[in-house]
Amino acid sequence: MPVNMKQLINLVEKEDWPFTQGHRLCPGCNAPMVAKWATMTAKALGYEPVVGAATGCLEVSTTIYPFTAWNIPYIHNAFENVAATISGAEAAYRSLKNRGKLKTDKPIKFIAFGGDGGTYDIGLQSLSGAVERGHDFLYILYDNEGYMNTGNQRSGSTPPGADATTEPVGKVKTGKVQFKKNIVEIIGAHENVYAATASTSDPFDFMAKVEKGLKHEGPAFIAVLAPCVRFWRIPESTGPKVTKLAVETKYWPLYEIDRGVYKITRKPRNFKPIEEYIKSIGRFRKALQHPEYKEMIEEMQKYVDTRWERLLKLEEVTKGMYLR
Amino acid sequence: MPKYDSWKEMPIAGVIDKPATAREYNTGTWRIMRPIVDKDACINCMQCWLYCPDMAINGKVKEDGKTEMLGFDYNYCKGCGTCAEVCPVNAITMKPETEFLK
Amino acid sequence: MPEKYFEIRWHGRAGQGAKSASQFLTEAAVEAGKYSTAFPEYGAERSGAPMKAFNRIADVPIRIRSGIENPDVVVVFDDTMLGLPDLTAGLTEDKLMLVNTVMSPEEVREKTGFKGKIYTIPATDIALEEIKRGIPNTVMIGALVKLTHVVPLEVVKEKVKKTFEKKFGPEVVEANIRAVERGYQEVKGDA
Amino acid sequence: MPTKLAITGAAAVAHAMRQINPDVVAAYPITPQTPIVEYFAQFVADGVVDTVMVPVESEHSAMSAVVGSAAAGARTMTATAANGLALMFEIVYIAASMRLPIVMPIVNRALSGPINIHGDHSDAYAVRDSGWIQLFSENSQEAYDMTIIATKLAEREEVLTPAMVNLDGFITSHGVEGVEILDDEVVREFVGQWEPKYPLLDIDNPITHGPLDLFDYYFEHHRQQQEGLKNAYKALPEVFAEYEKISGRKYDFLDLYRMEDAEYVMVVMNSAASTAKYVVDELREKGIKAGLVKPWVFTPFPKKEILEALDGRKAVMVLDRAMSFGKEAPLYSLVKSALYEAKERPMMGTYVYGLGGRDVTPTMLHVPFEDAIKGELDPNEERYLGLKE
Repeated sequence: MPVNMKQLINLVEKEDWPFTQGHRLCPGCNAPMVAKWATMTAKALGYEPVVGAATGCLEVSTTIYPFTAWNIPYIHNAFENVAATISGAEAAYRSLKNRGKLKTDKPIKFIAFGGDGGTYDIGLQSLSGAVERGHDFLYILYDNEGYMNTGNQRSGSTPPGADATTEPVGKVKTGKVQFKKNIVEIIGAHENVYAATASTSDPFDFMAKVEKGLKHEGPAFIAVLAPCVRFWRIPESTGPKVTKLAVETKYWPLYEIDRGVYKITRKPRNFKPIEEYIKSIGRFRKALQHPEYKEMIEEMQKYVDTRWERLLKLEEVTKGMYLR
Repeated sequence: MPKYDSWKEMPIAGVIDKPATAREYNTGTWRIMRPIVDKDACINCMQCWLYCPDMAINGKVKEDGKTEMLGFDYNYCKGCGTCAEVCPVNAITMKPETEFLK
Repeated sequence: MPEKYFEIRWHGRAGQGAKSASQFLTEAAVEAGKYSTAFPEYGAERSGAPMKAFNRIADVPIRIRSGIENPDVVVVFDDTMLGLPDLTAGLTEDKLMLVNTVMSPEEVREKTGFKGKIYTIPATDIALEEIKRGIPNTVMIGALVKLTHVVPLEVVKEKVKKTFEKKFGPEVVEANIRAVERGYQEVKGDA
Repeated sequence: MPTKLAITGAAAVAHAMRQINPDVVAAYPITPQTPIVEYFAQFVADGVVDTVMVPVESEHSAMSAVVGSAAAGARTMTATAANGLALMFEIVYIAASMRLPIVMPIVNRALSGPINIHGDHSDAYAVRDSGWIQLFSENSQEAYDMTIIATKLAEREEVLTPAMVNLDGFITSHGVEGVEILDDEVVREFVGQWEPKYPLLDIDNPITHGPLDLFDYYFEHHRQQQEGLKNAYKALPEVFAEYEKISGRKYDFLDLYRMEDAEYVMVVMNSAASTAKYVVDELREKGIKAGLVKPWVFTPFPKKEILEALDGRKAVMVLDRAMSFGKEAPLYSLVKSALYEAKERPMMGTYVYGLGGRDVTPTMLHVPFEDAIKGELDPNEERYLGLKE
């Protein structure tokens, strides 16, 4: 049974929020939603979450010395190494437990949070290494498609045409031209892993995946589309609304790769054109004014259609074929 | 939250040796729009509670097993309006803080 | 002057076991209550490239950590290397050279031009007969011990036993002890 | 009873690690440190130790993982060399700032480039300001001893500072010599158990490690780090004395060799000091009052001890196995600075030697003494031993 609302409210009433008030993320930021849902789920399932964070908005704004918004053990080391850091903590847990040096018998679960910069780009090696080694941890990527902590620089996750200060839209350029790196398939290809996408528009789908990830003995990875309201140039209140559109336009399909087995977890009945999604986000406004961007949107539409068809086929082909 | 006057008093390593100390920092002061709930319209579905990025909405499970939305914690609410946006019955409205200056 | 160390320089091809032989000798020397160091000269060599290894043995702690320029003994693991000028570098006429070869000492002298004492031993052949593998190490050590007395023969045999017993069992130990003994007995010189 | 084994320096360090019995080792191989990791991995594979070994995919992750592990409350070790240390660099600082008593043998090797795998001290100097304790060892015995000493020192509550144990690449790490290995129980009792102050895994007392530390407190935390190093300086004689009790081997900040009446003093670290001792003996035979100072401890730098050892000598020649491009060589500049307060300042000379593993012969080490005896030292001229001039 996946966690439900009552369980979560009961948990907070009884044990307090694992991730608490007073953090200094922007109003309407989607990152704290991800942190809150993930840690609550772990707690509601009876686990003791120990959290690691990569340098980024979530880290900077929740632990401004001497203030911490974490009600559970937390560690930050650097930008590119949260997976390695948490793999060390997990190794310590196994060792101390074996040697009878732990003060608790409660089951500890390790959760690492990273933004897209710390995951797609500078932290990819560390993440790949930790996943390959099979540490028992859940890595949660809050993907806001850019280095938002430092003011909207481009990342390997930034979509084509999204204005970014290090690859801006200009007179002769429509901004970034590369599509997003397919991070879930990259991590999913490690095979011993539970990997999934999620969206802030669908907390229960996300929390069900958190549960699967925590219960999977070994590494798990969830990429959550989590807008930065500020640099996406969208109204503060509309993060989840926009990510809903991302799902409905196939821009961000919700699926999982469980040890090689594909499963689409949400199949919208009617799809909307990707242009609708792009037009809902201010970050694309400049590119949209560019005559050449029209072609890019068409390409993106083709891409998301093909990817969706591919996912459906992968779901069919891989059914029951667990690799590990 | 202790305010340290000397390096000799502080825990070493930058460790924050107590949990959840951020509660002593009131982010409610950032707010320019205030959410107001119409409890008659509210169906206590708790979507606002679930989404609130600042854990600034209180809720409980009543003895009859039903959930109840208990209002806002204005010490922390930054006024982003996500609660109003996700409310399925439009029971939450955002009002300018200036209206509450008295 | 400070105490002089007894210095050995080994020449072989990477992978032939000269480094292991030099290490074994130091292990035996330490076992015999002496001070000793063994260290190879590393480049980026792959199997087959000429390489060097060194030993110092003394009754006092070994201080010098540099490579050996004026050895008391040069040990050559592979007679195909005999033309190399490195072999005789710094080796004065009052010192000696030990070569693993089926050639006679005279032939070695011809190839190397070395005027000091030359000793030969067909260590690879003996190893093939005794150990059934062409690893000349233990034969060479037997020969070296005969010529230099740096470590007592008994200690070497004891060390062979310790080294090979656990990993390879009594048959290998016996074969290697025979190899040491034959090296000791069959080494021959021209002077 | 201690046993004498003829083993490499790498094996000696691995044996120390085995006896220290860390909870976690996370490491990545790099020449010439590799055999340390290999020996230790074999101990794990054979069940000789039940340490959890994390075979990471890079040195960066090695240092990151040991930070995670030590913060979790586990006794944690790693080892590296040169370019590996350079790749760790960012996290090396973080480990010190997080006050995690990680012990890390460094098998000293030249920092590229061009690439070179042999011994010099450019790697150790590169992290001299990182906040780690830095111990140096002349040979395999000292590398073994220092690894055990470092563990005890780093974990002391008033110290809580990570420690590096330096040994020269190949010369020490791959050379075989006799090393006296203490009994396992003796070492285990000596290092005891580490009681971490802020273990991350204490879920009943949740704490935050590694917060954002801005201008209002960062300075104070660094002042605390400085105190940790000062405390290490104070604790070292005590730890050395305790170690002497179990081993019979006496350590100090400085290894003073034939220094009682020495007039011409060479200052040099690690394995070259061994050859230099031989040279000092040779000079003494000739009636020259030569002596040697070998720092065992580089950080915290034993400034006072250096001053005491060198004040009033005729000449001091400092040898560095690295260059500081555009500046005076690291050890030289520190020794020179220590002598600012000397009552009778000696003549000074600065020599760079042995870069990229260039062999250091007795002949070479005679040169600085000869220069000094001839009165030809120049404190402002960096000279090179064994360079193709």
